[in-house]
Amino acid sequence: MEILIASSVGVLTAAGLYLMLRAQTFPVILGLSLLSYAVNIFIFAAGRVAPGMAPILDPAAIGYVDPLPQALVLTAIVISFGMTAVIVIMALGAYLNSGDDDVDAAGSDISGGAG
Amino acid sequence: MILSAALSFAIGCFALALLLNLIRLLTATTLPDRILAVDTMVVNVIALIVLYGVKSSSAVNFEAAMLFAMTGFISTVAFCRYILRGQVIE
Amino acid sequence: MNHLIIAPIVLPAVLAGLIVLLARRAMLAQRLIGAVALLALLGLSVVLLRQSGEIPAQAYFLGNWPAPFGIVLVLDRLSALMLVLTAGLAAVIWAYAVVTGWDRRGRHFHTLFLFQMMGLNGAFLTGDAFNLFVFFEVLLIASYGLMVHGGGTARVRAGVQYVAFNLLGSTLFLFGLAAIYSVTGTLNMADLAVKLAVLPPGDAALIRVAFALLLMVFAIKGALVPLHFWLPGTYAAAPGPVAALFAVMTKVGAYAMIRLGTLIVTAPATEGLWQAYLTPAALCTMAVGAVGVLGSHSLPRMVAFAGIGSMGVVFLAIGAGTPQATSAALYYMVHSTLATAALFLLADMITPAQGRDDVQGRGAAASGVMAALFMAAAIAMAGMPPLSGFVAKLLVLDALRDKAALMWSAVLLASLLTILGFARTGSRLFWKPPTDVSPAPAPDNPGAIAAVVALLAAIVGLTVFAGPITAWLDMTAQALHLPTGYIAANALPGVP
Amino acid sequence: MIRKIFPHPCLSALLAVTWMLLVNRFAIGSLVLAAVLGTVIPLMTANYWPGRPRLTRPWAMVPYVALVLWDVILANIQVARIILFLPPDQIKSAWIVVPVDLASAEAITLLAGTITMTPGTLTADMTADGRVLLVHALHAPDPQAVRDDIKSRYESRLKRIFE
Amino acid sequence: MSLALIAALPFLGALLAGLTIRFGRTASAASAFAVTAVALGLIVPHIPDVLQGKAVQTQIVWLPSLGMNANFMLDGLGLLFAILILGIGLLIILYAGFYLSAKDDWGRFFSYLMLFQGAMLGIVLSDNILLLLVFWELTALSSFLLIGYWSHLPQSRRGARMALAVTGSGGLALIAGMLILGQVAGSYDLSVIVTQKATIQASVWYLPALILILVGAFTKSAQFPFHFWLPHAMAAPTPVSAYLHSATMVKAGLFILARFWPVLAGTEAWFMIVASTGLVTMIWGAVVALFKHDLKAILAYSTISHLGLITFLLGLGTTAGAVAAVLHILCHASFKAALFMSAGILDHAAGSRDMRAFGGLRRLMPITFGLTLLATLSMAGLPPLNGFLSKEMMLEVASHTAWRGNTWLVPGFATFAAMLSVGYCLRYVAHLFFGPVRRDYPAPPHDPAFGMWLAPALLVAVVVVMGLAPMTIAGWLIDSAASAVTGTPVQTTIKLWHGWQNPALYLSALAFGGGFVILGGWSRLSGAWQSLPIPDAKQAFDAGLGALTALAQSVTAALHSHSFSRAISIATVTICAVGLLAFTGADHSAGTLPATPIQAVPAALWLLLIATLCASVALHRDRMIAVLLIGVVGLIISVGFAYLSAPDLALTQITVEVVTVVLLLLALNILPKHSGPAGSRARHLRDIAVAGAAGIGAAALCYALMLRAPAFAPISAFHLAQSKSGAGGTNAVNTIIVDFRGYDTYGEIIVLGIAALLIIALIDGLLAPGPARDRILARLPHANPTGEAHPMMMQVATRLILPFALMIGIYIYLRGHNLPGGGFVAGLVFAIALVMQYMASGQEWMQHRKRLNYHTILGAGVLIASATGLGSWFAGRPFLTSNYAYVSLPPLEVFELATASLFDLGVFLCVLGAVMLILESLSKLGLAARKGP
Amino acid sequence: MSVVAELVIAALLGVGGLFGLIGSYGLLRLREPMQRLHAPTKATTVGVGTALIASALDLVWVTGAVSWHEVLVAVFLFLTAPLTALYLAKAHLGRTINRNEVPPTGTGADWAGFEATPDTPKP
Ligand code: NA
Ligand code: NA
Repeated sequence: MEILIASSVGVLTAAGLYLMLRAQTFPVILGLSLLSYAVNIFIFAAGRVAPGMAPILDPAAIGYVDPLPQALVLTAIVISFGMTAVIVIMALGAYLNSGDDDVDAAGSDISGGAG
Repeated sequence: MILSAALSFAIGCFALALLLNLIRLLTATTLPDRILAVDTMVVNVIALIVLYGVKSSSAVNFEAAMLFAMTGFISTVAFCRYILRGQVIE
Repeated sequence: MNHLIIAPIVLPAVLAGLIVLLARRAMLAQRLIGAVALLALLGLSVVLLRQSGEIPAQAYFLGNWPAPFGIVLVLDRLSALMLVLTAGLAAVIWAYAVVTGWDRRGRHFHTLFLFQMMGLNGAFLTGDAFNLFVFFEVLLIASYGLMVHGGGTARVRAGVQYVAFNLLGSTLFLFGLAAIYSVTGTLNMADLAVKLAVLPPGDAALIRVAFALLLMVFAIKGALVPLHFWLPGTYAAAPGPVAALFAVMTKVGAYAMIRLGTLIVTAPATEGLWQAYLTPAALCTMAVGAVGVLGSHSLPRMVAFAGIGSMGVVFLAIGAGTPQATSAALYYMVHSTLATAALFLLADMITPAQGRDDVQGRGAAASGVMAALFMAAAIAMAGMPPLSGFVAKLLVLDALRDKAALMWSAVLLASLLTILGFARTGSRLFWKPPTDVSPAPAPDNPGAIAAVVALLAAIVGLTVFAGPITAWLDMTAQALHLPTGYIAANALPGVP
Repeated sequence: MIRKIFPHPCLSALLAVTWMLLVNRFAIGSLVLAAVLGTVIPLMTANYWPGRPRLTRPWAMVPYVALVLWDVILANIQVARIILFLPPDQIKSAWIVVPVDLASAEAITLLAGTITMTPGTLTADMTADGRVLLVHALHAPDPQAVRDDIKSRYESRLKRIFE
Repeated sequence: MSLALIAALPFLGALLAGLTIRFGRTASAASAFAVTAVALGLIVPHIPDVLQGKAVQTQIVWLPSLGMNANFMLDGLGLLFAILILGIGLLIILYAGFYLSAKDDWGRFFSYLMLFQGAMLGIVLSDNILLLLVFWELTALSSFLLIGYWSHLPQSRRGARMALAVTGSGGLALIAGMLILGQVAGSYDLSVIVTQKATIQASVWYLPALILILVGAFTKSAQFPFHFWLPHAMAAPTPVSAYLHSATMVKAGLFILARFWPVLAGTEAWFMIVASTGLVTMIWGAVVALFKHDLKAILAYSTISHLGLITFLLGLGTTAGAVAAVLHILCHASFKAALFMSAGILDHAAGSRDMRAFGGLRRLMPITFGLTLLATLSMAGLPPLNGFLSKEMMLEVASHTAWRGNTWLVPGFATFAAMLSVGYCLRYVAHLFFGPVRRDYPAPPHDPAFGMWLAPALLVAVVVVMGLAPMTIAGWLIDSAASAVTGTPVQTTIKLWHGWQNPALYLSALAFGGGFVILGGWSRLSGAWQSLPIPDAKQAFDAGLGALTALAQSVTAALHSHSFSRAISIATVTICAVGLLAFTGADHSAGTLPATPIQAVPAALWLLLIATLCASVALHRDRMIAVLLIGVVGLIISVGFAYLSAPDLALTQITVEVVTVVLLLLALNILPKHSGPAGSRARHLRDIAVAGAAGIGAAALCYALMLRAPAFAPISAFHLAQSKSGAGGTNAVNTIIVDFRGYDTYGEIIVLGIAALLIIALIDGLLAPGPARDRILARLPHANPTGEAHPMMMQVATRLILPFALMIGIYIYLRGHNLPGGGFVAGLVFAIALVMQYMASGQEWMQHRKRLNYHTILGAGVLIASATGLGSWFAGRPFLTSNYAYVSLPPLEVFELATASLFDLGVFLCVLGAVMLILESLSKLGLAARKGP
Repeated sequence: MSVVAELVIAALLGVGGLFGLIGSYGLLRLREPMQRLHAPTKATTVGVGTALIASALDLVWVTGAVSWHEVLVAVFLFLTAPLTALYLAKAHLGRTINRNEVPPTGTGADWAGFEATPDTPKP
């Protein structure tokens, strides 16, 4: 089980980064989404997981899933939603302003400067 | 005994169904077909959640099932609207 | 409990909420609320600064939950210092934005500005590692908004990179925090220090990875090479006053490094962990900054690189890890924040329309007053006497005397390149006769000039009162390096 | 007045019942809340539901639903058989045009939905006014029969409920 | 009067000069003059003490922890320099009053001049070497301003920058040297340092400190090979040249040599470096001076030569050498300042500084001729002028000096230098004033007004009188200065005639004879000189600096090419490397927790996830498919959360997912539908490697953590224990969110709110006139929208679905505290329900029926959350302290009222408002595109 | 739990699983896009519905309390399935099916899915 979760985190991270490295607006956004999935699972897993635990207080429970990482993941999900929305609109703005979908090479650095 | 066998059978069926959906999703040639595959996937997932609830005798995931149904519906409509109209909200 | 501690966070949030609710379209009301907020924040920060000198550290237990179970705010000298720096800087920059009309060039400037204050203050006050993340996000998202305030192709495109890079940083932050929680079972920073001291050796490697990740996060915020690539484009493209406010944003990274670094530095597992990476990276940062100052074609970019270079010096001092070096780092931080901000405001005034073009070849674009102000700010930034840059540089050099040969030559060479760069730009900007394509110099805006003068006055004050200020900072640094007061304020169960 | 407080009384009742089902536990408090929600939510959403559909025989709904459910079960087996055993080239799909005599939008929608839920057929489109439905049949060697079946089995019953 | 005040006076003068310009040019000059005079006058009362060998001190604490204090000291050396600075300063101001034209900005000029004066005075009065450094760098800055005074001239700007570059770098070396010195001596106070000779010279840091300090001194004093900046500084107005580049600033380096003479001199290294450099500079400066044509260039190179002379004398490390050096400092200041002023007069009167344009001015400008002649002859070392005294002393000292056992080398070179000096002096006078009167002067030559020649005349008077009565005029000053330099009381006898047995006399005569020979053969020598391939230092410097700048530019551009993907790659690799290093730096014990056995369903989900991820990477270029696949990924993760008993996460994940999908689709409608190929095969491989490394790192860390038993009981044990009794809820996740860590949630909803505002602002900006708006309007609508916008069936169905969806939202909100759910999910459910309604009926339709503005909802959410938090203040509790009570209200059963629920309501409103604002404004953008221009 | 009840639930579960599988299988097997639309909208829905009923019954027999949540989920799925199908069919009609294959309405009006929307000029 642990190996499944860990490898999922790894593949999500790798896929997210690979998409980010495409350096075009939309893949970057999707890559960031994947990264945020990866980290959400990672946080959750950091509380050590086991199926069959009780999520709600219950006298009959044999044990609980650590609630704190879950709360942290919830916070992280919300924040990353806000951030995704922002970068989506920014990407739109960049595309509409420049007509260019690339995130790379936003304007050249090299210009004359003699005198 | 027979119940748990039937349960395992049902869970296996829906899990297999999910994999079939995935194959459909990846091999489809048209967008509506892919959306259909995902929509079916959501329904199968709901089944899985429900069956897992039976298995673990817990009712805690029924809200999740409810929301899966709701969100699955809405994203399918959104995807179709995107294909048809471009603008999801007009 | 001292409710004033939460005020720097809630006050801007409530006032910003009020603007959204009531004054969305009324610029005058927005400005009025903004003025009230910034003055109140300045006053609050000063009061808290005075209090921080009386008690080593005061905790504010949010929700009345004991530490480490709830979230704690901790006011100590360091956080108070950052509050005052932020509030002072923000007040000046806000005034600048109002008198220059920057606040009218897009929607929600005042709201975003207040939320930015909330984020910064929250980050400086929190005693909880995850809460630090949350307030990093608050200040970042507000900064995204401010960065693209006013729109424009270059700005928005740079904005995408800025946001994407920082989102990567935020993700990394979460990885690090989760790993820390997984190993130690706590998020409270003081509790972390206590638990790290008795961490089983078998966990050492994992906790080191976790803190190494956090170091990288703070390095991104602080523009430590090679994680600085987001900064030049962002700062150069941001509206002038926003870039000036961002001068304090890189310091958030440095602040977090000092705050957490001094708490974990004595633990066996993490001893010397950050320092090992900081020193070489800081040397590179200084080099990249200095070379960038000499090699930039536009004024805002040049200032951005000067800012990177100054962060290099700060990180070098933090990396030394002694109380004296920390004190020097703090002085340098305050100084470079003010100097960077002043230069960004000047850059905004000098190249108001197309700040991103090659302004150096264009010839005199500004008046004598501007030239004088620019010169003063550049002197401060380059670390030349008689302004605080020189004092700061001496303090850092003195603190780094154990490795004098390398450190001193690095710092001094970087200074030289910076001086050359500013001299080159300054002489071209202000001395070269105007050419046909030069825009007519913009008429001086007395309010804007007053804002720059205020920052320079603070720099002068920092110089003249260097004695008492450094004495205060020395005490701050000592408290940081022996954080018993900080830990005691958290009243952790089972910890004396 | 009452019309204002309860723009859609049936909806209100339905909501209250649903609330009780959601809470899944009978208590006075829940009932009070159900009543409150049954009142408030239709008020909140009244703007989004202009007009009030006329239900002349609401009780006729019950047998109709039962009929549909039964058809769903029966015909599903049929579809399963087609999927499993009928060679794909022998499946004779057909487009069927179904003119509709229903007046209210709610009734037409219900008919269209029923057609989709009952196996073998699926409402694919309709005219803008809803007077003609475009139905796709999975395997209909005799399209005419399918149309007649739809009209007699479902449309007539809906007509009775709504008109 | 306090020394600090005296040191501060010129700065006050700088301010005054800048302010009084409002009252006219004269007022500005007069204020500068007056302040200088006052400062000089204030020095006078201290003279008796200084002459008695008592140093006058003023101490002001500034930065004690660093040892940097405003400590001032006036001793003999300081006095000599102070008198030079202020005395010549007075004359320069006087002269400048006539030299400057009406077009010049007098206020700026005198401000800068006084700024410089203050810096210079500060150097010589500093007791604290850190303070000295402050003033030192200030002289560099003020001279930068003064050289660049005529900023419209490119040579001024370049000269200023060059001076700053050279002296600035020297200054940095000096800082390092001084710091080392201070560290070794244990104090930064001169008065302490000078007592530490033995310690300092025994330290291993002696040589580095010495070299660094010498670099500082040599750059400032234009010693070979750092001399090249000085001729280019001549672009400055002549009064500046006279003041800075002959009398004062260039002597600052010599001042440093003299200041640290007691502790640094006397070693082999000192002698070898300082004396040799001085000698070489002396000769090189004289050679170049001989062949220059520009008056100021000649004077500049002669200054270099004379500075070399003084350096040489100080380098000897003997008392006699020190005395000679001090004497020559004074002499050189007097005749060289006079010469610069006369050069300025010539420039003014005859309109050129090119020697070849002159000749025969003897009769046309008799006063100038007289002054120049006397000053030049003094420079040549002709008795009875003061230059003779010091040159004689130099030759005397040189004749006793052996260089590595060689007894003729130093005297020989010294005499040779003296000969060259005589040569250029004779040429200077001869070529300017003698010969036939010409007809082609650039302007009709004439003597200047009285005021303009008054200042040089006074200096020439000093030259003459001091030569005749050296002891009376300057003996006291030389003695006290030399005493201060050597640290021992010195009683010199300076006289014109030392008797026939004095070897210097013969050397001097030899020099004069040689000088005349040089004058005679000048044209031939000049021809030979011009044909020599002498590298031009200025060109080399320019090329060097240019290359440095170009290098900086290309390095900066190459490093920061805006390449986002490269930045991300570098960051990722760095992070992975640092993480790995951190891991290997300490022990790690493998985890001991038993691994949970893998079951079929999670395995199937895992397979599904991995396959979908691979597909989404492989197919990502079709963006719509990518969104679909990412949606599936989110779905699987939600199921995973549900499976792992985290229903709250599952609910949140799935609801956020659908909103995100809608958001992405809205954006994709405007963005390109396909991604272009990103780069070469090599780049793909690189990206795969980078991403793969990060993935492996993340997976490994995750795996290691999961199997490792926690070292301490996690704080969540408290949360579980207190959830019901302390926070009044059975859903610990929810009680953490709204209570234990409600403050995090507070921050989180603020983030969401800011996101909404930011997006509104951005979209507003995009719809404002500009390229973005043009592009939106010019954009073709969606390929071809088909069908009706709002199918009737959907419209009707949503009438029924909406109320139920809202009720589910309310249900989820209400139960959140005890069961999975809560304000956040509820807000999203509401938002999703509204989105459904928007999709069914369209924005316009909704606009007319919307009851509440989303802005209002958002603002209310923030305020309610804040107010709930603040409410606890009234109970004397900290922000966000919750309270709950069980309320009994018959006939209802007992139910719970918790303030945390109110906070959750704030969360709910915030989420709803923010999400709807975001989606609404984004769809506005798309509709604008649809409507077209 | 009575054997009968167990058998009933087991049967429901088996049938539900089968229908779910058949629906997804049909998605792969059927050739034409419109045919594929039939499989999941029905078979799968029935499959899930059956599973839900089984779950509800199971809870009744295990705990004795009636659970209506399953019913609500099922109702929701039944309510939305026709809409999903309609939209997917429209997507096919609009994007993948040649309009000649579709019979005319027989009245003057065209199918809504083929109507040009008045506010949008077709390029
Ligand atoms: Na900065
Ligand atoms: Na900075």
